[in-house]
Amino acid sequence: MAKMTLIAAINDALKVAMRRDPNVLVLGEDVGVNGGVFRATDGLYQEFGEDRAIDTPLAEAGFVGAAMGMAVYGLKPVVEIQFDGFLAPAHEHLVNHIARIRNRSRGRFTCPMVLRIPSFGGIKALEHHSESIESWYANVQGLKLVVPSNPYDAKGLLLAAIEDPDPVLFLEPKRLYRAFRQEVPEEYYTVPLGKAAIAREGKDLTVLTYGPHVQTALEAAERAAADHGWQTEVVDLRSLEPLDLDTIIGSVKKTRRAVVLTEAPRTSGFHSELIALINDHALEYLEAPVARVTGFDVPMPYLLSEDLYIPGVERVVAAMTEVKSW
Amino acid sequence: MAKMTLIAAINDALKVAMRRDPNVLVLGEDVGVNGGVFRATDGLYQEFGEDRAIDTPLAEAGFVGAAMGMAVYGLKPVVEIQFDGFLAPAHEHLVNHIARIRNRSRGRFTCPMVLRIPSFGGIKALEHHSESIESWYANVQGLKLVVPSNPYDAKGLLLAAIEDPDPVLFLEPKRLYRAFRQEVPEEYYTVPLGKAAIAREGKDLTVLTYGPHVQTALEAAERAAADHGWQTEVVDLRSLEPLDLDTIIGSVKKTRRAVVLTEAPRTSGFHSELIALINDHALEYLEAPVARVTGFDVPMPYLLSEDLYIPGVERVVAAMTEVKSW
Amino acid sequence: MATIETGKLNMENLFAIRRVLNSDGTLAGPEPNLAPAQLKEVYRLMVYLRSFDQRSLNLQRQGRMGTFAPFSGQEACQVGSAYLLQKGKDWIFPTYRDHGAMQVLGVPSVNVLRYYMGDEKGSRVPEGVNSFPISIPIATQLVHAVGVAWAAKLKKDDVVTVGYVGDGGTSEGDFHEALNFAAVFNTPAIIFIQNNRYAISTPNSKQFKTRTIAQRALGYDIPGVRVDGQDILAVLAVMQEAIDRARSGGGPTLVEALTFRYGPHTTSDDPKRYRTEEELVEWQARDPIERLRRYLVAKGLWTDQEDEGLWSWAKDQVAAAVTEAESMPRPAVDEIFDYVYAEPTPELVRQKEYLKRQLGRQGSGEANTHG
Amino acid sequence: MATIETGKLNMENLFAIRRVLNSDGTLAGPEPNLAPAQLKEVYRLMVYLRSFDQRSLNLQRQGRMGTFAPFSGQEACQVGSAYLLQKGKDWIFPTYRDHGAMQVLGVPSVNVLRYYMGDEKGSRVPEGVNSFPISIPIATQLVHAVGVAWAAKLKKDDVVTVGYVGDGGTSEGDFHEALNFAAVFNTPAIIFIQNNRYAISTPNSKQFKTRTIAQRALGYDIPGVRVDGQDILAVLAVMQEAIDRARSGGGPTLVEALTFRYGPHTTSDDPKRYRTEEELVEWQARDPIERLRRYLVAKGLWTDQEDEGLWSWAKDQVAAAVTEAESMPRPAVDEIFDYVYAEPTPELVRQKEYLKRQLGRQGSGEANTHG
Ligand SMILES: Cc1ncc(C[n+]2csc(CCOP(=O)(O)OP(=O)(O)O)c2C)c(N)n1
Ligand SMILES: Cc1ncc(C[n+]2csc(CCOP(=O)(O)OP(=O)(O)O)c2C)c(N)n1
Ligand SMILES: [Mg+2]
Ligand SMILES: [Mg+2]
Repeated sequence: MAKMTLIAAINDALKVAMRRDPNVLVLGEDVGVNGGVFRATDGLYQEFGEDRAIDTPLAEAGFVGAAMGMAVYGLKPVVEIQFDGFLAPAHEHLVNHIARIRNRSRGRFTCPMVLRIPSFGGIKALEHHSESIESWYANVQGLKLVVPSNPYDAKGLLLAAIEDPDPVLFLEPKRLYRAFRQEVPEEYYTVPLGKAAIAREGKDLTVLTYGPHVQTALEAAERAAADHGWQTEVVDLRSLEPLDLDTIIGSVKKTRRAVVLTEAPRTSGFHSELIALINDHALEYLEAPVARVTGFDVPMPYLLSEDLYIPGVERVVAAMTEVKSW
Repeated sequence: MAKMTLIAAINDALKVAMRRDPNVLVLGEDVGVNGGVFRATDGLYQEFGEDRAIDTPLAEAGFVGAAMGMAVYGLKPVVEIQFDGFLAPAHEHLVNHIARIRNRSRGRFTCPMVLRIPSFGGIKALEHHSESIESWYANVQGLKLVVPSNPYDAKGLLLAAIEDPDPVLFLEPKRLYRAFRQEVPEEYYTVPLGKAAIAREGKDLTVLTYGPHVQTALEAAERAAADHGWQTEVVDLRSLEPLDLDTIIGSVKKTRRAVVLTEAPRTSGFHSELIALINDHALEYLEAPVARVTGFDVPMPYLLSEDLYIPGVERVVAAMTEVKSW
Repeated sequence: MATIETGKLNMENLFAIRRVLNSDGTLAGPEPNLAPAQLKEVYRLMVYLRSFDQRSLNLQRQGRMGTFAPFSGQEACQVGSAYLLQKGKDWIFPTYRDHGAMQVLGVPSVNVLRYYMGDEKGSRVPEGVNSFPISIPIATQLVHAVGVAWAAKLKKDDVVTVGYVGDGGTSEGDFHEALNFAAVFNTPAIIFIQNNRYAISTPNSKQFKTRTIAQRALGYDIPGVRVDGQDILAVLAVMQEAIDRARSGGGPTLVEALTFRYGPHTTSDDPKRYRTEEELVEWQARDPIERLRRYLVAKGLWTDQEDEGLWSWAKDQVAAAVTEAESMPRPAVDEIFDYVYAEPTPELVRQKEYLKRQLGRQGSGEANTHG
Repeated sequence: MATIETGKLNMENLFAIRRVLNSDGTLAGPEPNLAPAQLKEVYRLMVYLRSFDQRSLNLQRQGRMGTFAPFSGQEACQVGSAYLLQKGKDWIFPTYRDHGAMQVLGVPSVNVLRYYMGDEKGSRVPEGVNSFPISIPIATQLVHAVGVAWAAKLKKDDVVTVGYVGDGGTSEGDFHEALNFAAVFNTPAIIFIQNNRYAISTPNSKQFKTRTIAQRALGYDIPGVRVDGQDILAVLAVMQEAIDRARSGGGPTLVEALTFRYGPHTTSDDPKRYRTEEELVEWQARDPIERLRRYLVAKGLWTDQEDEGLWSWAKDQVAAAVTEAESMPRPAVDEIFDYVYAEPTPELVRQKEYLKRQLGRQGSGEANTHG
């Protein structure tokens, strides 16, 4: 075991995957010689050569669509989208082809590929570098949607995504890339897609969240415990599609009070679906309306105002207080 | 007053708008000489000439992005996207520029334009011609989202959208284009964006819906009245962004039972937001969980199976029964 | 000054139209090096496809099929672009109008019929037939064609791919991105443009400013060529060169075939709104089937009886396919759920159960009886 | 055969690099027809921009500004592409690296500084200055440049627009769509490519197969030209022709300026990972500012004292702008809500109230104190 940052764990996962399967390759903008703008693919070009760590021309529709062709032909492309805001040019290939080729061809053609997408805010970057796109793609069928929250899961989930027979959007919490280290096995292991994790156990209320927000939720839980003695259960969804409904509903039925936490724009966000699922499966258990802590219905602000947008611990604690004091 | 179909009302709205404002023009694929594949722009080329009814090259990013430039410069482009599935190539311009130019420039540049998009299923068309995309764009800020359900509203809402200072996605229920006629004034009038309509009054339960599904809801309400004597209130949202929360919550508080009806894929759909809003503002009034009648989490099936996907009257009545018999 | 010099280039000469047969079937140049058997084979294929296309149009008019995109008039392109490919090895990436090429490569007519009747199983091409399903989003399939060619190259397979696109499709960004990737990675992908002069109602003159599309090749430093798309022998000659180039590591080729669709864009279209009867008649006079027939007859390879026989054989073949297609059962309810993922998610299982309960309640199930 | 002939074209000759001054400042051709005042003016602008760029880099290093994209080395392109435009009439569509051209057109330095400090108000350019805000999504702004040019043409305004893009940006579909629309509708839009040889780390050789980008113009039947991007007099000459052509109804021009960025792609980039020191030194020897200085001195239009004076003036000017920028207040909380729509929706009003309540509770508001 070695202590790794989240970005190191991703880099390690890619190396492990490429060593065990010659069909795995990475492609995208600056992923080769430069090792990626976040260095996620650092060293791959040197170890695996230019045919497996491929610098492409600057055209997302081009390399995402071409990667689909590669996947159908039998390769296992792991595409890096440089930043969340730049998936947009490939939107058509994603929703009209990659998500559909299996269904369209009734299983004759499949598209096992992974799109790694540094996502969400928190690094004070320029516009289009801090987006929350999960709400759209959770509504697109045929894609899986995975969001790790720590180095161990990042490696295990990425390896599971590469193994998966279907296309996976792998949303990486960029603000956690170098935030902390964790013990991560050097060998191959997977964390199954579709299983949530109880990041913290509790009986008084539940926070449903994922990715970078898990850290915020844990801090808020600490504070709530210290200030109010509340035992908060934090559910780290890890994968939004497939979704671990049993764990979600189980926790809500246990605590009877829930907060959903994301930084996606509020209207029609994935958090809305979580509330709808609670409505469908556990409404009668609720002691209070589910509180949602989300981003606002505005474009992610430039860096001086970024912290106004991203839900911080205070906003989460306020929501906890709401559901507890209803 | 003349009796018009929905498509005739849209054609009429375009003519009225173009006659009163020389800056209004239509552009897109086959909207000129051919009058559009649904004939929505029929006669515009003849009356207003090739500079105001413009046949563009086959490139959605190109003409949607160019239309944004036109709008910023002071024209009022009304773009036709030939079918819902073909907005995808313009997704980047829509979410990264059209929706943001006002906010990005702090009001210096604005983008008053309308994208007319024949939407939803029901005409047994080929793949990509029957999509429900509202769930994605309701999560995109800076865009307005309007969905008429009848000829009178179609004309009034389209004229209001053309008048609006912000970009509007105008989702036309293509299966209603020629489904029925309605009295529609020949002159200029608008139906305000952001105001829902009570399509049918009732006290026993509420159906929240929009666009083509309003017809389904009304039929279901008839049947429920006949079979069970239930008085169903049908709320036609008309505009999803801005949304008429007061009417929605008012109706739910009155009936205490609600069904949300769309044909969008179920997971993370706009209907989920409606449920979340009820959770936020009226949970304690509910006698039963909100029932959602939606499309399935599958790509819209080819025509032989289309009816399996689109919620019919039976599915709506079944949901009504659920919320009534809870 | 550069900006002036470039204007001097005469692209129509630079990309002179390749032709082997004149409209009347006489030789425009040297004899093609195709065996009589091959000449008859491609003739047979064109006749079969014409019959298939016409019958399909009728089926749609009779309400026995959904919206249909006919290719009549473009048979030389459909057959010529796919005939020389190695079945089970090379790949094609068709549009809604290339179901002729699909059948040439080995996709059964029944698949095409079921597709247009509205059954996804039609898009499930048999194992061993390397045709992508019909792609409707314009020009997207070109990028897939380059991706598969690229993958094959990386795997050291000497596979060739053909991506189909229309004149209108060349305006999409994907056309550019596909050509650029093909050029940069020197992939064995052939971009085959059928320039039938219209994109639905939009004529070439509103689609691009240039007199040729082939000249776009100059912007990528790849070979480009224009060919008479009504002359199957010319299309075959051009494809042979492109396929040889691709297979031998020479990379991509951009082919512009000049052709015309006799019918509507699709069965929902009315061509009278945007093109003249004269134009149609003019093109029918260059009919690819009639042209080759005359050549074969002149060479003493073909007789009128044989021709009659072939047309009625084709009619019967198509009829048999139609019977088979119409005898197939409606898609089962499960089908719409079972292919979204390799393993249906728990949520999809719940949704399928719900729908089946519903249909049960509704007896025969209002939903899936019509259509 | 067409496919061979086209190979014969020598694009590097066809699109010979336009040059007025040699690297050493001596004349490569005829005297430019620019008044001494203009020559000094563009020199002054380049010096100012170099100072601005260098100071901005330092601010970022000191944590007083966010991620910054420097253009040092590309001043001849920045000034030469915008200098001849009519302020208040013509439009530019800059990328993150074209804040030099923005300032030449009249965007205050303070706006650029505030933008990179993370304040949207920086993107609110003053009325009368027709510069779009910086566009980060690659190549998208070209389509907007064509759209505005098209609108102006429809309104009979003799406006010219300039869309900026880099070598990497030419690979995006939008590059193709913009050129095709510009050609088909003959819009007065100039597509100005700064080919600085790299897209972040990706060299031209991995971006496209051709030896020039200008030759893409052949695919659209529009004028294309290559110019020495380190020679401002050449850039001015080429832009004068393109502007005259556009304004007189002659339509679009594709300009490829060969240049080089001395610094990193942005302050988060480390060029040592993908380019050699030699390459940098080689390009610095062609420095656009030094080149023009030598020419001015040789012509007796410029002295060393004047030069020293200019550099210190520039330093002071920039310092003043920085002081002003840093003295500006943080954006108010309301700002992030008030410009999404002309009228905030009821939902946005609720969200703003919620946030203000929250910040109130949190006292000074943890949120908006740092950064
Ligand atoms: C991205 C996209 N936009 C629009 C359409 C609608 N559409 C279908 S076919 C067509 C015209 C295609 O013309 P062309 O490329 O010349 O091919 P042809 O139909 O003539 O064979 C259009 C606009 C589509 N299928 N995909
Ligand atoms: C659509 C999109 N994809 C990716 C990026 C990330 N990105 C920013 S700059 C850049 C390279 C641009 O290179 P080039 O076009 O040559 O311009 P230069 O930076 O050299 O001036 C990339 C890939 C982006 N901004 N937009
Ligand atoms: Mg065509
Ligand atoms: Mg560059």
